[in-house]
Amino acid sequence: MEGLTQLWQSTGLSNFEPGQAVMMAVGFLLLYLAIRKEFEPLLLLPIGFGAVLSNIPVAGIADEGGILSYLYLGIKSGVFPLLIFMGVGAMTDFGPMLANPKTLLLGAAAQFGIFGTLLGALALNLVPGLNFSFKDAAAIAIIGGADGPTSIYVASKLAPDLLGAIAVAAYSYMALVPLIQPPIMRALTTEQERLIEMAQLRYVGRIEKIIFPGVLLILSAMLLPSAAPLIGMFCLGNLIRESGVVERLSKTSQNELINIVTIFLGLSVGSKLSAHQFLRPETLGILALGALAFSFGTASGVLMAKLMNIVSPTHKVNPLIGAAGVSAVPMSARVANKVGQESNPHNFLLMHAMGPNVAGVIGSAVAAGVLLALVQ
Amino acid sequence: MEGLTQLWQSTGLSNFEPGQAVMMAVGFLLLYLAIRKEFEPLLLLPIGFGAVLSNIPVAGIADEGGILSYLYLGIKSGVFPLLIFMGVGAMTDFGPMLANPKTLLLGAAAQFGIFGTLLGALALNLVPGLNFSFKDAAAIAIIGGADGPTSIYVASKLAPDLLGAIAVAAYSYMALVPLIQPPIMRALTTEQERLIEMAQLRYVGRIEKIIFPGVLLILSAMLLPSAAPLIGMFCLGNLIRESGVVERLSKTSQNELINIVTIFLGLSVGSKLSAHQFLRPETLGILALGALAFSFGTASGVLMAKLMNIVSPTHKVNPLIGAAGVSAVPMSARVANKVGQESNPHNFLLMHAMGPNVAGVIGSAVAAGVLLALVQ
Amino acid sequence: MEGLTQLWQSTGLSNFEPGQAVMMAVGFLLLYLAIRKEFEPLLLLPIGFGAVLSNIPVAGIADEGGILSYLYLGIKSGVFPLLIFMGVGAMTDFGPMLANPKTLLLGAAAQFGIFGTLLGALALNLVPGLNFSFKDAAAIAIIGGADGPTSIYVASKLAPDLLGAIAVAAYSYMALVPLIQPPIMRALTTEQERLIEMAQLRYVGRIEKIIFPGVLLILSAMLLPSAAPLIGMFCLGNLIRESGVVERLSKTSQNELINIVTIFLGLSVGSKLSAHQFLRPETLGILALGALAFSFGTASGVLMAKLMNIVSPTHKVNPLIGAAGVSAVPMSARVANKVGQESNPHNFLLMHAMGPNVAGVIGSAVAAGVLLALVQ
Amino acid sequence: MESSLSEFLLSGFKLSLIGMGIVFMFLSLLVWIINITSKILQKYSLEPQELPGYRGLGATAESEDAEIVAAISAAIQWYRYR
Amino acid sequence: MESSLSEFLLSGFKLSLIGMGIVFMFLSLLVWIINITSKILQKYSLEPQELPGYRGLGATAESEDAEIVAAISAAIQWYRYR
Amino acid sequence: MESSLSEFLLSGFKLSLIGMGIVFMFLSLLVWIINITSKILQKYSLEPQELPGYRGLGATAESEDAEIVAAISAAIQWYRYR
Ligand code: NA
Ligand code: NA
Ligand code: NA
Repeated sequence: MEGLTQLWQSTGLSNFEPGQAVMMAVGFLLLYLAIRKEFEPLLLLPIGFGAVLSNIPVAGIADEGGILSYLYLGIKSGVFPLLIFMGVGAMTDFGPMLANPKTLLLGAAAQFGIFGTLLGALALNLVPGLNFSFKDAAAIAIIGGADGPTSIYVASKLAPDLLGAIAVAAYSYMALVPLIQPPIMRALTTEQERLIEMAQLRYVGRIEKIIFPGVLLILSAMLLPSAAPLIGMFCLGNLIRESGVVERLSKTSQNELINIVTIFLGLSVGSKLSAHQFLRPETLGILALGALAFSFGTASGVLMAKLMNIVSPTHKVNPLIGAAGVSAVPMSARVANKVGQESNPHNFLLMHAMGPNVAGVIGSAVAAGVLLALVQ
Repeated sequence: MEGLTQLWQSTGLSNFEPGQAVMMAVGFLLLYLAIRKEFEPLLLLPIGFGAVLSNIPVAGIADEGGILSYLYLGIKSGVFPLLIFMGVGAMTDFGPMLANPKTLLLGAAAQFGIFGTLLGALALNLVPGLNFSFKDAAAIAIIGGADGPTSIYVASKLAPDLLGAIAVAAYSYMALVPLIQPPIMRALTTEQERLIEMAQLRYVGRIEKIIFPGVLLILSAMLLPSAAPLIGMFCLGNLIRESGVVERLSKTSQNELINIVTIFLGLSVGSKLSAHQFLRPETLGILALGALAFSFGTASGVLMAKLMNIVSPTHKVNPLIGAAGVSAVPMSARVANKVGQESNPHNFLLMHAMGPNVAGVIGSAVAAGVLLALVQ
Repeated sequence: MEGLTQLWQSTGLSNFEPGQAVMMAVGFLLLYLAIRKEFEPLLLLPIGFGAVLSNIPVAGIADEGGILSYLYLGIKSGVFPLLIFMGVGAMTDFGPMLANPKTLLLGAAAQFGIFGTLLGALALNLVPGLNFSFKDAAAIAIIGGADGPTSIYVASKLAPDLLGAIAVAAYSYMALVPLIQPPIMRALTTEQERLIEMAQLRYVGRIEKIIFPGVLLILSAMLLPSAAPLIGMFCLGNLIRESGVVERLSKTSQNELINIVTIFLGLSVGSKLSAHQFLRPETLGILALGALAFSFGTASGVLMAKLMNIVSPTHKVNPLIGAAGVSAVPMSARVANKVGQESNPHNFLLMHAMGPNVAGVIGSAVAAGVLLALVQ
Repeated sequence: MESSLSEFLLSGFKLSLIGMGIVFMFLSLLVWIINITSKILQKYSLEPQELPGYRGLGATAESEDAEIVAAISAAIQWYRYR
Repeated sequence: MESSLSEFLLSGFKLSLIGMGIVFMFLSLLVWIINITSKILQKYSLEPQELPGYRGLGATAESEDAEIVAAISAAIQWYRYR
Repeated sequence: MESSLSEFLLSGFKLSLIGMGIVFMFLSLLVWIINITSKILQKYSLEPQELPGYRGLGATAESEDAEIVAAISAAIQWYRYR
């Protein structure tokens, strides 16, 4: 019966560590949120499943030689988040932003969420038991960018230990955008402001759309090369889309390639959800900061819009679309539209909110570049 | 004319070893079986072609630095068979099995094929010239699971040298299921048994289908973590399918991703069909054992069904569907249906046979886990 | 303000080297050609973008650890060009060639372009400042094969330093086929010859089409194993297509797989367009030789057709289809058709030109094999 | 590894016994859990069960047709993969 | 890294200032370039601009509908990716 | 590698001769094999050959149309890949 003993010793039950059980529960919680609550299921489903898989005792699925350890190389090298960013670029229509470029400033303002979170993370060192280095704080701050691949990319460079917690916080709060944003938006605007109807967007031609990714890339190369990998891959995807001459590459970037990488990326992120990396007071701090980051970014965007209306009162901007500057495409643009329609059901803000929405993606990539350049 | 001599010395003709010529012929035989006889063409076509390519003299396509040596890393790491398993999970409907869970026992019984083969392989050491280690025997035994990726996964861990022969045997016998199974099924059943009509399957709801992969994974994590990579990736694919919230990931898993990996996996398996690994008496032993394995598994499944009818005579099971317990999805379920219709053309057993069919996949993954845990 | 200084030192502006600026301009020129002039956009768009990305100062996107350095491993290992070749094989219909096999000789003749270029490259050593080794000359010569993946494969083996320039030259001249070929075709043929109508092609059965890739592979294995990786993967793709039993693999090879690899291959090629590798007099030499190669190959194909008409005057060949022997599928076949219709609008040469066209692909793979075998 | 063949076979026999034991235990446990789960779901009416339990043999030809179509499409889904 | 927390926070504050400065500078520059580009393209009539500049508030309900359809399809394109 | 340029060119010339020889030999062999294969297949009537050999110049306009459609679709298949 030596075989049976050997078998019992090889079971999960006899080897379970409490932390692993808790982390498997966390994984199932993420699966529940993804499936039942439809919290960003494209990412949270693979992340949750990866968390379950990697915490199975003995199996070592995330240990060296396990499948998740191989998939994780795609994050470590930066390849997966950058390919996702390329695919997102291929799905992005810059038209609404090009039609009304001043909405870019809303996308800029919302990045206050990032730097506010940075300060918050540094301040949390006051709390006994929490200990965030400057790099940690910078990686956490990017959650405020409301941009999954950017968060993962920055975290993998600055604080790989926190990668799991940061990605979970980033995607969870993105899913919570419809809950977090509206109260802040209502609190900071008057009924009159929420009723502002915006001028219809002008027509944006094909050449403008083709030129834009090139211009954006040059600007980033000149001023902020540390943001060039992110912005470059994003621009590549967008150029593939807008050029009109490589339709098959565009279709593949937006579908099969991004889908395959999403599965692998999600599983790999999940593989970083181990007990000793996640079950720490720091994780609670990260989750608290994430809520702060989104709220702060939302408020900054709305207030910026109000400021713009004071500075140039001719073409008024509905301040609700400022909230879309956090990016979280297209959820926050939908939220802006919905809150606007509460006041006037015939006021369609969705298209107008897409401008700050995609500007927010650029804004957070720029902020990521600053952090990558200055925090070492 | 030094150049001409150099060229002649670089031709295949002047470098052909007899073994390579034979193995190229084996490769072409596999291509013939795949294309003309439609023997599991999705796998046997790339495997056959890989065998031809890797036995071309001088070219070194399977040697270090050749394309097949790079593709083989996907097998060595376990990534390719596990991704195939994920795709198969995304193609699997557990509905019929959940509607009639006792068919799981048929899937369990059919795994006698695996352990019968294990004993057979060990016994073959009696034959002079044959020499199977315990690991070899375990790797060969999994052929009885009638499950390609499981066989490849286990062989790559326990007996990489036999990988080529094992994969060829597994897929060939799966293709031969319509020839191997019916005589055994007819011999072990009475006409009356073959006429048994089964109650229509109950409706299985979405929540049951979503919960099942989680339950299966937890059970495997608790009891048999060595099976967790296989069962885990299978459950991931199935959850992606049933969750209903990640349609695009489901589509990609079932199509492009599994197709790409199938091409690569097949070529890599073919690259292990070298003369010194394949042209050995052991290969003949493996082929003989493969036929035994399938026959034994089929018989066990049918007999188990008869036993179940004796134990609980109220809801009778048509013993023909016991043969589907070997898995070989969906071929053996079709065979059960066809043999049943020979007796009564209006008896549709296909859906009922899908239960033991997918149960057989779980059963052989469990058996694989046992072997991986206990054979080192 | 230490931070600001640090930031300024991290900008691209303060770090730009003149060579990088020039190479970024080259990248944008390629993008312009790809998008505006539709010069082989599937490849030149990613190549151009890769050139821009890899020349961004500080970012190091093509340096070790950057995303392009990882993607480049796919070229270094030979995997990417071979997978493209597989996909091209899956897109190729050998029917027209099998129906009229003597057109293979036109595909052979056009390879004079390769060897003429080889001599040209060696002779260019006479020009002071130019310095081509034998390996360099061989890698450059393959441009004359008018076959992108073959050029990239050979260059990655023989002269990785020249890879960028060679790929750019190969794809640019392929795009210029409609400009380069017609004057040569008109100069070398009489009006009477251009009016030749060709007999309708015979029906080619499925078995012939299935057998052909096997025959081609055996011949290459026997005679020229150094060409076996290229020809083998090409034949695999074609067999997947023609076998008719693995439709889903065929579809994936022709679409998603080749699209994904095309993006990665293009970016990786672009990453070799660095200033010190490209801004050399050698590059001018390569560009000059490329034009020569295409012209020479075109002329050889046309003259071969005329020779064949002298030798066997019964079934005359329209010499215009000889120009399609350079491959550049399907552009040069279209050119042959168009020039023929200038003389007689009812003379449809397209199908007839597809024979030499695909023969040219085989021809240049054979020539590549010779060079890989004899030049070390 | 054992030196003599009989020991070798004995080990194999023990492994087979243990192996089949585990397989049956595992799948039987699964049967039990599936039944439990199904009952719990029905009890709390968490989902509309078209008709709980077996529907009996009197199913019409029409539903048989629908069933067979479903079965075939499920089977075709597999596309001969395994 | 600084030893005392206040120095730590001061560094963070400086970084935030620089960071937001860069973000605004970068995106403002982009606004300026987009405006310039648009003007140049219009000047040389490089592309037919359906109606240069804003069309005013008098847009009909119909075009609103078209707009909302376009917006939704753009949004759906994103498929919740970020 | 040779030291003087003329030796260098001579090697290149030899290589070109050998190379073109091989290319022609290889493709000629292929012509021969294709012809043989086609004859064998016809002999054993392994497949229905719509009309063995050439059909002559008298093909109708209709079949020309079909041919051109086939040619174009074959060409489009290539999607400018090479
Ligand atoms: Na953002
Ligand atoms: Na099985
Ligand atoms: Na060619």
